[in-house]
Amino acid sequence: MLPVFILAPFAGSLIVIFFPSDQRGATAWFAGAIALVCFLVTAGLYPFVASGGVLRYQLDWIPELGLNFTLRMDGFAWLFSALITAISVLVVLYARYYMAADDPVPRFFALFLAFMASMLGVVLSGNLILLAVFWELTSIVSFLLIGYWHHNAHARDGARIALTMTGMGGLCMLVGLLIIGRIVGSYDLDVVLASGDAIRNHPLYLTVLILLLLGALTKSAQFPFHFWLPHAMAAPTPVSAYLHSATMVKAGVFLLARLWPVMAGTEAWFWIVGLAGLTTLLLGAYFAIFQQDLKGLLAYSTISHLGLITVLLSLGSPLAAVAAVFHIVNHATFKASLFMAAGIIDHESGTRDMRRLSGLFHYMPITATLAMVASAAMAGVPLLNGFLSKEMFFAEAIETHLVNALDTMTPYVATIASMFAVTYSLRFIHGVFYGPLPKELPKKPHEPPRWMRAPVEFLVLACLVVGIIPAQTIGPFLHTAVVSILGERTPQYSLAVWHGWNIPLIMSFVALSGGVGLYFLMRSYLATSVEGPPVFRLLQGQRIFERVLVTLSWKWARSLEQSLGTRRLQPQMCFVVLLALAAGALPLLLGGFKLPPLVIRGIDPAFALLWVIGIACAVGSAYQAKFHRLAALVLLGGAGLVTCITFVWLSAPDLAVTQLLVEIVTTVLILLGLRWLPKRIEQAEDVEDLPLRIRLRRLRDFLLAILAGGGTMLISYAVMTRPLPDTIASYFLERAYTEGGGTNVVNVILVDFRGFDTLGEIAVLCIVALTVFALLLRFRPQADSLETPEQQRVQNAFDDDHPDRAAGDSVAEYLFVPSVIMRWMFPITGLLAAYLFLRGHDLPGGGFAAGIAMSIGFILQYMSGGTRWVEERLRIHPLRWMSIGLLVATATGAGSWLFGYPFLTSHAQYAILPIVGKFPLASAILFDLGVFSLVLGATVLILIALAHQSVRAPRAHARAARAEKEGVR
Amino acid sequence: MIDWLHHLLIIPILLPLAVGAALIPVDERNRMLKGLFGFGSTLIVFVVAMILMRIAANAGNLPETGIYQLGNWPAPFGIVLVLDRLSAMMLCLTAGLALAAQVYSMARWHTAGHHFHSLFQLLIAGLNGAFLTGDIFNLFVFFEMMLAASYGLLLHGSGPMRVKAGLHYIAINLAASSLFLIGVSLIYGVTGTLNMADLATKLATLAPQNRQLVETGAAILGIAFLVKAGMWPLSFWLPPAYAAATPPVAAVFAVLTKVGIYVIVRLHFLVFGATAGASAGFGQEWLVAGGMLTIAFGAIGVLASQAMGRLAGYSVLVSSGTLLAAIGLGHAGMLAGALFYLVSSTLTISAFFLLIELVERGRDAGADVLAVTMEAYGDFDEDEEEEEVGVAIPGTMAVLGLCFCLCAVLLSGLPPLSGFVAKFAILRGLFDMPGTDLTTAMSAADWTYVMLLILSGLAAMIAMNRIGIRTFWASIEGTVPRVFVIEITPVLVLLAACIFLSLQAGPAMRYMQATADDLLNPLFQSERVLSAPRAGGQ
Amino acid sequence: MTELAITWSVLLSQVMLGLAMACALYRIARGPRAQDRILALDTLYINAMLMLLSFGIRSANTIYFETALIIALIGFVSSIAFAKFLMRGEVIE
Amino acid sequence: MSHLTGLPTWAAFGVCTLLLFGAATTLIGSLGLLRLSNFYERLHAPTIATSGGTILICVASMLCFAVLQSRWIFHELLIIFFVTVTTPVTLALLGQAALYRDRFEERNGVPRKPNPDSEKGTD
Amino acid sequence: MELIVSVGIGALTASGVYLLLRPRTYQVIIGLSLLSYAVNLFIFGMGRLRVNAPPVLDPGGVGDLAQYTDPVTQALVLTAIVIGFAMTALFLVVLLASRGFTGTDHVDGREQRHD
Amino acid sequence: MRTWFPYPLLSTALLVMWLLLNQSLAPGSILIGLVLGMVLGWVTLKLHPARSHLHRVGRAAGFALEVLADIVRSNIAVASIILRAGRVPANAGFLTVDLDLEDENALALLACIMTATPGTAWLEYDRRQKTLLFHVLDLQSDEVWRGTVKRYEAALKEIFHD
Repeated sequence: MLPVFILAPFAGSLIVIFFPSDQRGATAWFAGAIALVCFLVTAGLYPFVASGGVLRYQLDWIPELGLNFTLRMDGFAWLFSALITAISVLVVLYARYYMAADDPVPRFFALFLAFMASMLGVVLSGNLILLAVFWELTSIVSFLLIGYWHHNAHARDGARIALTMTGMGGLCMLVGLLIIGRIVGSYDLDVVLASGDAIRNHPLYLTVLILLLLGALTKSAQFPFHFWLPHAMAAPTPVSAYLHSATMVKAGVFLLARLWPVMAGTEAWFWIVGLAGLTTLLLGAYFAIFQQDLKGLLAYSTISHLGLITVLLSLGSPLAAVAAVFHIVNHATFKASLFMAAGIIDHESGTRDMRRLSGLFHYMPITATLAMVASAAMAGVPLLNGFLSKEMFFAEAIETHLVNALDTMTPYVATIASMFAVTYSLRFIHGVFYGPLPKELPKKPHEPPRWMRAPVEFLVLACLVVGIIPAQTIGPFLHTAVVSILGERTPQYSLAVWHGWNIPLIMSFVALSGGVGLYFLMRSYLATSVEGPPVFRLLQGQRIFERVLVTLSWKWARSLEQSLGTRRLQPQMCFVVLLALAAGALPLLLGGFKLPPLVIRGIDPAFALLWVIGIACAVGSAYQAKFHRLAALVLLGGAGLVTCITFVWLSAPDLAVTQLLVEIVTTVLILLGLRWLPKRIEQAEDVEDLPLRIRLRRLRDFLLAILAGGGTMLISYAVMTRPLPDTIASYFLERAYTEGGGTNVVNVILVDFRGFDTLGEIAVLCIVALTVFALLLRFRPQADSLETPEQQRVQNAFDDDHPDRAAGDSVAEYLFVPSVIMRWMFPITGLLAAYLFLRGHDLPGGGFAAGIAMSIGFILQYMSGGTRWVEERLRIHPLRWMSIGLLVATATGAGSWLFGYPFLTSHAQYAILPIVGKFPLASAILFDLGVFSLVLGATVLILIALAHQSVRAPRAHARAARAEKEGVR
Repeated sequence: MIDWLHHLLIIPILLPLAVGAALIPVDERNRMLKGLFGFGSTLIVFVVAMILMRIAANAGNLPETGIYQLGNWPAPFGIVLVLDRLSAMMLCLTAGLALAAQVYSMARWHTAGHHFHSLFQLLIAGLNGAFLTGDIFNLFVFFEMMLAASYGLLLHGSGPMRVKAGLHYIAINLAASSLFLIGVSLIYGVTGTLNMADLATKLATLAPQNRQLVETGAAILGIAFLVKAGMWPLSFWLPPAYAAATPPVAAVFAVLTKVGIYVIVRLHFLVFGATAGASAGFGQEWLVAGGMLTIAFGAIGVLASQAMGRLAGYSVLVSSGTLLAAIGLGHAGMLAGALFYLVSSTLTISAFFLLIELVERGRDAGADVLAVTMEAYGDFDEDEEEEEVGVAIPGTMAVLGLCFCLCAVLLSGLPPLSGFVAKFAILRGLFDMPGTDLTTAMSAADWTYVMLLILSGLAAMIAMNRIGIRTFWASIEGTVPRVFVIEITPVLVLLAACIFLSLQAGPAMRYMQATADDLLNPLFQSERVLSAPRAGGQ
Repeated sequence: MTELAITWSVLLSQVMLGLAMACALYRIARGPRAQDRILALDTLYINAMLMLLSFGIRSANTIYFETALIIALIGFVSSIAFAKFLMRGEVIE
Repeated sequence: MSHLTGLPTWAAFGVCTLLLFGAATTLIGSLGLLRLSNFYERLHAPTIATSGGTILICVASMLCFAVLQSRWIFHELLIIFFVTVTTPVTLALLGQAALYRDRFEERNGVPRKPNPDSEKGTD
Repeated sequence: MELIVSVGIGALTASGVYLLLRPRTYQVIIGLSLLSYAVNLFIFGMGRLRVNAPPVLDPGGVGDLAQYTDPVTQALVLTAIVIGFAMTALFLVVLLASRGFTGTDHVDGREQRHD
Repeated sequence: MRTWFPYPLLSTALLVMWLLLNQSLAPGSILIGLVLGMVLGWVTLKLHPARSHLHRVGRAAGFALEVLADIVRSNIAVASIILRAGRVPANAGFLTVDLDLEDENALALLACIMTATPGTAWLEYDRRQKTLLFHVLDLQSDEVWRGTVKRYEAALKEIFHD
């Protein structure tokens, strides 16, 4: 039966949201029906619960982690369920009339039902974590409910503060619950409840306690977390009535009560909970007096009453716990009715400001009467339920629980707070309903519709009945609840109106008379004063909280983000280098690594000379890169050349060939790009003139560079002078010819042993080419590099100035002889590419080298003839080549599937062809063909896409100029 | 039949590769066609990934099914693909995200530039390759493939923001790639192998000096991965780049950082696991420190973000930090939770990235600035006329709002969705460490981690709350955005996946637990890779 | 004897070629004008090619020939790219 | 260098001489880069390397391998041929670029572009 | 031999890293190229250096394996060269695009006051 | 034949190059060389390089020797100039010469020869006025250098017969 409590409202919520928004009645009926069903089910379950049974339901969620969907209903949970469901039925009924016709009610009721479900979940959870889940759900849904009228700034702020506070508390509570789970070894509530001693004696008890209290106290709006609650009043009144009577805020005290057997009774508990409770009790009541907003008054009164319950729970005596539970119920009844009454007043008169309201008894006598009874219950007037629980509270307050100052103070504080309660209750009644007839109300007040008042009537009746014959009405239910909390510790108590003349009665009397007196003393002040209590008015919790939140979560966060982070590249690079240095150095330093001895013997002078040149190139390139770009590029070429010779020297011709080819293409590429960079003229840069910061930065970078260079040097030296371990290379050497079918082991590795790498690598090339192509299609050169280069302009001008020269003669002449040679080079590079390709498997070369070589042939044509010239003659489809290349390579690899082998299994054989003779027929050749095609396509595409910018730019330039001219006209 | 299943393992790499290649020459005017083919390919990959996950969950640990020897060369000589629960899970996740992003892109974003679908397919191929490969150099190749495609996709649509962010992104990652190469080659130079499993077996037997060199290599390699994973202070490029990317691209990028994490998980547990001798647990404390700093920085960034895109970017950091620290703390119980968190947070952030653009479509930029400044100075219009009649929310906004709420709940780890389950699982793993006494079993680092986890959730809650209120509740002059069904559906599907994950948390967690157990048993794993038989019975 | 002679003469010629490269480098570094640098780069390429040939002789292996051939065949491409850049301001029009 | 021991003395002598002369020629050519005073003069320097140096060293290489492998090896001819063919492209382009730049900046006393107007104008 | 190569690697790395940390995009791309040379040599060096070892098998027979150079690192370098080339091209185009959009060749897309 | 080999000379040259590269005269190599020559010939056709016809191949051989001798001579001359450069100021200068040569390929060849002989550098050829501007390192007498160029030109004209 238990899942009904959760499922029905949630499902109802999902259904209701799809109701048309003008169907206020139907929506309310539906929601009400669901609430009613829940209530009836609760009622039906009473006999079982009353007999001491505990209803359980369990559904596996994450059994491994001990988190299950466990529902559990004992007396206490039952009492709460009954309260929640009953009040929700009433609130739905009330809201049906309260909500305006234009309000999007489906959303309201959907959220309402969801909230009810979450709240039921909290009280019915049989698993601590599940409880936390529902706990946070109530926070989230209440956020949406409070912000229902989200076009109002107050509603938004109220909702946000509520969520921030309760959510924060909930997260802390979760940690507390997790620790409890760890201590106990289970999250199951029964197990937890049975292991109170283990928890209380655990060293982490205080941590757990504080974390749990952070959850409970924020939720219950206890000092100093109380301030979210008055702001939550921005919600529609039915929501307030619901949230502040039976649910939400009660969740906090529910948790305290639920875990009371486990957590209570220690000194820490007493101090923390008691102090928070007492402060809240007093301050809440005091603040309530000075509110001008009806709902504000009720809100602070709620805070105060919750403080009262908290104090009761803090005392640690079973009898106090009984009183707490009792007061929970009582408070729910009178507070719900009061909120509804306030809502009616607001609804009918158009304002909630008590300075403007008076004499409403005249217009709405029934409502007034009802409100008066409920207020009296709130004030603790005898014969009403509030009185009973308050008497119990007084009785407990004067008992001595622990000998300390707090305990001594309790009765006095209780009396004073009670006095304040009388004052604000009286103010609520007297100020609003009596006095002169109101003037200038937005609406002319009258009695509300019959059924809008019905819930209030019902609740007030309950106050009365319980107040008069408690033992017969609430008694059994209360007993069931109390037994389920206290078990064997359940004390003897009597629910009676009259306990004889005793101290509590005197305290009540003092409070009553004092409160009445206080009200009449302050009456005139309150009638005109501004909102909020004197002195404390300046100390607005919400304001402070907002400020703190804004400071912490916005201002500080922003400045922290800016100081901890950066959006500039250089510092980021710096960090990468630094961390890499640290990562490289630390293991060696910490491990006490010993550097290998320096071996100077056997140095080839020519090689040394070569590297002197290489290093000079590298350093020179670094030095020149800022102002002499061309020089830097030339020097870079030099460094590349030295690298290439080194590869040859160290027996790696394949690398040398590839490096060389790539080098050439890269140079052309960067030169193509150089045209679009801004002119950079060397300023007379005097090092002395530079600010210190710059010089320091350069020094730092220089040092980092030296460290990085030194580091790689040392590591590479250390590894290179070490004997070669048993590597996988020997496997390749053994099998390259016999199984891979090629004598060039490097190439066999590339196309066979590790062909998959090559496939990935050409895919990278393909991707980059596509990216470059796509990006350049959207390329917008900067205005100053848009026009043709200066040289061309001068040369074109020269041609134009001389009548016998056609445009473009200069360039034609310039390239006349070179282009003849360059044109003939095209077939020759083609042949070279074919040569490199075909010999690849046995000798240095291969598809990649061939592809690059061929693409250089193409570039040569572009350089000699220009883009248009070439493209008029050769139809180039680099995209197609790339696609085909990649597909051929993939398909070759997949071909081995046909023979039942894994991808890329190569089949190598030397076929004997007529005339040609022995010919290598490895499937790897086909793979290499794919590589060739792709590399050719990609390289050509990249270079040509860049080259095309020069053709596009003048057009763009002309367009821009034309547009400008038209704009001027 | 067995054979067919066997080749299935490479489909997630090959199919996108082939489709991506085939789509290149197709005219850009047929974008829809390209998109459909791309979608079909991803769908197949997704199905295959599902099947693989089933295989991995049931019989995946047999060398006959989970190991694919490319070119029929046995490990450690050839390249092998290794299927286990972790890689299968990552494949599924990637394919799922990719599907969503792809559908989303077809509404409008794929028209922002050329070759979107090809690049997208190639990105998937790269990602899947990185997840499957068991060879560190091959990992480099796939890393580069994935990165190259991500560069292309980040720049998709061009524009100053993207290009600026892209420049930083590319520069940093190129530097990181150099580190990657140095690290890999150093490891090879000392151990003579490139296969991860083989490395794991070799490490224990190395001489101390050699082992230190391997550690150096691994540490340098680690920096390369951490750059990708977004650890502070290597991650400043990330939020701008992710915020600048087009939404479908950003959605897939959410999984990109996870590749870094994935590799760290892989190598950390395989190579520096229990069998590593003196190197066991190498670098853990650094991961913990870095991870925590990353969480803190991410959370601060989340709070400080004005724009949702940046917020999402910082959320990525939070998620990375959480995972890094969880890995570093190295408690066996946490690992399963961390893996669950990985999946959940990736799905969430993806959904959020997709959602952001839809939400922001109808917004007025000026109103934003005003709202921000008002908030910054704590000013509120106290005297605003209160009108206590609700305003109906247009259907589109309602759906967007709902999605946003779900995202907020997921990001901040609030119950009941998977974000919460994940955090709970991590925390529970942390608290449930062996050791009789909780106070001594947990170190200061553990407690700090707990605190950061909670605080980061709180930061996300506050920030999402703030931005959500500003967007959905306080928008002064917003027009209802035009949203296509194929744009909102992916968001809903991703969020539904999160919800599903929350509901099915039990089975999911069992899977994660099994995954974690696999990871913690490196010996078994390397045995499995190295003993796989060759096809053709050799 | 022959071995020694060959060893030394190869070494000597390599050193000479190295010095030749150094001369080219000097011109690259000093300029003064861009065309000087490019001219020197071209020289550097040729010198490197000769160095490779001498290395081929030294190691008695023809496998290094291709590298030299490639320099001879397409090494000039980068030089003319530079030259064209100087003359026309862009490499491909 | 064990492979080279297979060379007969006469061949070794020839190879050495050719090689040394080739390298020396190249060095002289490159020295020209240092010692010649302006760009146009320096333009001649590399041609020594491309013609003299290349030919000598290539012949040395041919001789060496022809003797070593006992068959005619001519592929160095390709190098000679290609170097000869490609050098003018570079040098002519560079020379022209220099000419242009110098004319533009009016320095180094370069001849002006033969102006068609001035000649044809008298017709 | 090892000494020279490692010094060379160190110098290339240092120059490359210094340029990586500079503010102009062109400096960065030159730096990346230098760094990639250094990395290629580094990878190559990890297979140990061998002068005059035949890199190509004799089809007749494998013979002594120890006389060959390590082909694995060479294969790795080849892959690295290709990828490095691709990335240089990409970075170049991106820096051009950045320059086109922002009007400056500063890496951050806007001029700082100094550098 | 023309359809198969649009540039017979080119195809032959490619075949020779292929054989030299492969260092083999095996039928297989020749076949592949022929095929490549053919295919590359077709591709080259698209670029329309100017055709030339060689006549008098024997004259060409003689001319080649002549040039070779010039190269050797000028190598020595230039080398001595460089070595003396410190002491003796170089006597360099620009020269122009009118050329009648029309054939593009012949002109290119002339450029190659002039560049290959150190001491002369081909600088600028004005196609309209058919004048060549070249630079000479050792400008002893204008006429001698002009004569040399004219000599080459005459030989080339003979060979190419235009």
